[in-house]
Amino acid sequence: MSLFKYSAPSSFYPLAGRLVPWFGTLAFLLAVGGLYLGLFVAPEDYQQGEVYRIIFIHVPSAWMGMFIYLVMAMYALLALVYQTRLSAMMMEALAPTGMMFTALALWTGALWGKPTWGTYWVWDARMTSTLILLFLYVGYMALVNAIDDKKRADKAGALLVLVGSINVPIIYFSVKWWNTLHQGASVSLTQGNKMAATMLAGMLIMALACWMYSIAVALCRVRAIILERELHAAWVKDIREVRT
Amino acid sequence: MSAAILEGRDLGLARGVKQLFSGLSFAVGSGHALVLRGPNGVGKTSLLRVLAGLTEADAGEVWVRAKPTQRLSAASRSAMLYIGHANALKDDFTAAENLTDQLALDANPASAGQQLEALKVVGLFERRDVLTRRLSQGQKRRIGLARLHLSRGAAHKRVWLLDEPTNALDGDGSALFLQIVDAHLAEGGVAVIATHLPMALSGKVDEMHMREIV
Amino acid sequence: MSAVLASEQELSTPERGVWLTLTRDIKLAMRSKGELAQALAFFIIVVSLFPLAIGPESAVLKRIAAGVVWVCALLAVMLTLPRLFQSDYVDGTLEQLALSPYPLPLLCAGKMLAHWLSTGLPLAMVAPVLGLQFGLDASELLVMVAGLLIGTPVLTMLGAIGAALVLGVRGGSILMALLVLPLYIPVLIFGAGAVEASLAGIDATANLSLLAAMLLFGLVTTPFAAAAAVKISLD
Amino acid sequence: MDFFSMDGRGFYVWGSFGAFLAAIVIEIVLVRLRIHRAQKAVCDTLGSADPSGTENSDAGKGSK
Repeated sequence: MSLFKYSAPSSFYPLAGRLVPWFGTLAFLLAVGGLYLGLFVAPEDYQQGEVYRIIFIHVPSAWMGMFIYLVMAMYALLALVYQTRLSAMMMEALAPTGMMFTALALWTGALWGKPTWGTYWVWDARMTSTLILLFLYVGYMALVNAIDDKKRADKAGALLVLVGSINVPIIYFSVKWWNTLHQGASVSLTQGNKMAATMLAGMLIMALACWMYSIAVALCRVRAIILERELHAAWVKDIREVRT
Repeated sequence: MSAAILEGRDLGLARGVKQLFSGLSFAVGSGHALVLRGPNGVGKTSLLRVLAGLTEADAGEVWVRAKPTQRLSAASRSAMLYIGHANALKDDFTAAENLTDQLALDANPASAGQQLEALKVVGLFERRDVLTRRLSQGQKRRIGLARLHLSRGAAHKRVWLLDEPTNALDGDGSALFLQIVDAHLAEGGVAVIATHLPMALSGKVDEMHMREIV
Repeated sequence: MSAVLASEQELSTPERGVWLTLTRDIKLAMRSKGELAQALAFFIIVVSLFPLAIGPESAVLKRIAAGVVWVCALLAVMLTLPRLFQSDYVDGTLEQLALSPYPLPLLCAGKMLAHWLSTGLPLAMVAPVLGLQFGLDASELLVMVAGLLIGTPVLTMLGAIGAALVLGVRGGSILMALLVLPLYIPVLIFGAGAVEASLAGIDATANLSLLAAMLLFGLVTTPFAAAAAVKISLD
Repeated sequence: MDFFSMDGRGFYVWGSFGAFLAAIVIEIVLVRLRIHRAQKAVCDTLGSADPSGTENSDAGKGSK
């Protein structure tokens, strides 16, 4: 039962406050290390030249965009089955970060595509699915923002993300199917040429940095959400008294 | 009260930052009516919706026949008959069609003959084939009365949850309403009625005054 | 006592709930035929705009026919989605549906079926005429109609979830489009893909069976999701 | 200088890295603003007797 102790916003608020600096620092250190590896240590790619270095932020962004939606789907399940308020708040806290990473994946992908394949946008399966993922984030945030009653917004958002997450594999599959049918530009970003070990290491470290950053920023945002919602709860006053 | 049909146990509900009620407990036994009173915005409608299972309470439980019931569970749905501010009528249907549909949804087995009889009782027999859009507010309310008339007693939908049921009804209509509820109670039914008007029921009536929580 | 037995008997057949809402919504739709015609007219007019915008070259038209018809069918279905729950929500019927002894998922299934019969089915019926305008021949038209017949119910079912979620919310219809359209993409891909496959002389059954798989999966799951969404919106 | 030109494709590389950095900086600023505002709202509801500046004590630790 001790695990459940922290599912109450009142006890999660201080816990999150203690965790944020740790994850934040970790993210910063990993990012410095990853960028150093990626920009200075990793050798030039013999096919693409220097421009391939976008990979060190493009791939982690794309991963985080997908991964955060998955995490949100898990919280959605918790929110609907166990009716924990905190899960819904975590969803709300994660969504903007997930959306940001998805948008960054598209942006960096476009900037990579232009010098490499001569066009900013290709309707390749991965880019297209990422675009649809962005739409799913937009839908969730629009729905949650449009509903005034927080209790209802929580549940409606959770249901939408759950339905969306069941659809994500179908969407990916259909887009892939569509792509092969049209024999369109099939863009292979990482395959084909063997990656140098330092490249892979840099990319993984950057992914880890993004992960830690997402945790830190989501925890920070969930604290704000907890305070906004529990403005009049008794425990909030206690916390302020302790601090003053 | 040993034979409590409907109980509220420690119910609490907040809307936004406003706490409507908390720690609210009561029990209504067979043949009893509970009349909810209190100023506007005090949470009478919300309480009825919580009892019906439409709104989820923040705290507490609703018990039916001495058993806790989940929100909108089968046990709850087969017990609760809720009539809110909205009449749940389709403008494009006639009065008779609307009544038939409502009873069908309630799984109420009243026959066509019984339905015509009920329309006669509530004074809509002559207007039964008129589209509902052409009926007055009071007449629309009377379709609900016909539904109640056919749902009396303990057989089905035993617990009536009625929100300002006499709104828009004239004197005759209100008297008719009281008759129907009295018959329901006499046959072992239960009613919770939110109203700001006097409710001259002849059966066993409890009143609950709801107050603003500061 | 006999009344008790009767009501229990009736509930021993909960699937009657499907029939109840199905007949009721169909009857309602028949009372306002104008609304039915509107969606159909929208579909026909928007499809007819494309040749005007793109030009009358038959090769190009044939090439885009499937996509145009499918996108327009998607939009037409989406425009009619508010009909599913909106008026029931406003006049209080939705509360009564939720409180009915019949299981809400079954009642929702009946509503979805009625919605498809009054929108998806007519769209699929007019589609061949529009396909002719784009120069499709008989076998391609057949695939298109088959695809629409299998695919539009999926549009209705997914749309029902979105329509229920936005009940009573500001900016409801645009918001609903945001929620629903991304979910429609697989249907669009497989539906239009079927016609394109037959245009290219490939067997279209793969596409159609994928659509059918989605239909089956949707039949089993979406009534529950829509019922959950209705409950959330009533809270 | 070579490093910044990236084979003459500096625009693409630094456009990517720049957008990435900008997005993260903006997000951090927005989140910190949000929690500051939330904490200020709490102070306001507790009455005006609250000494200002206390809310920075923990928000300052926010995601770095």
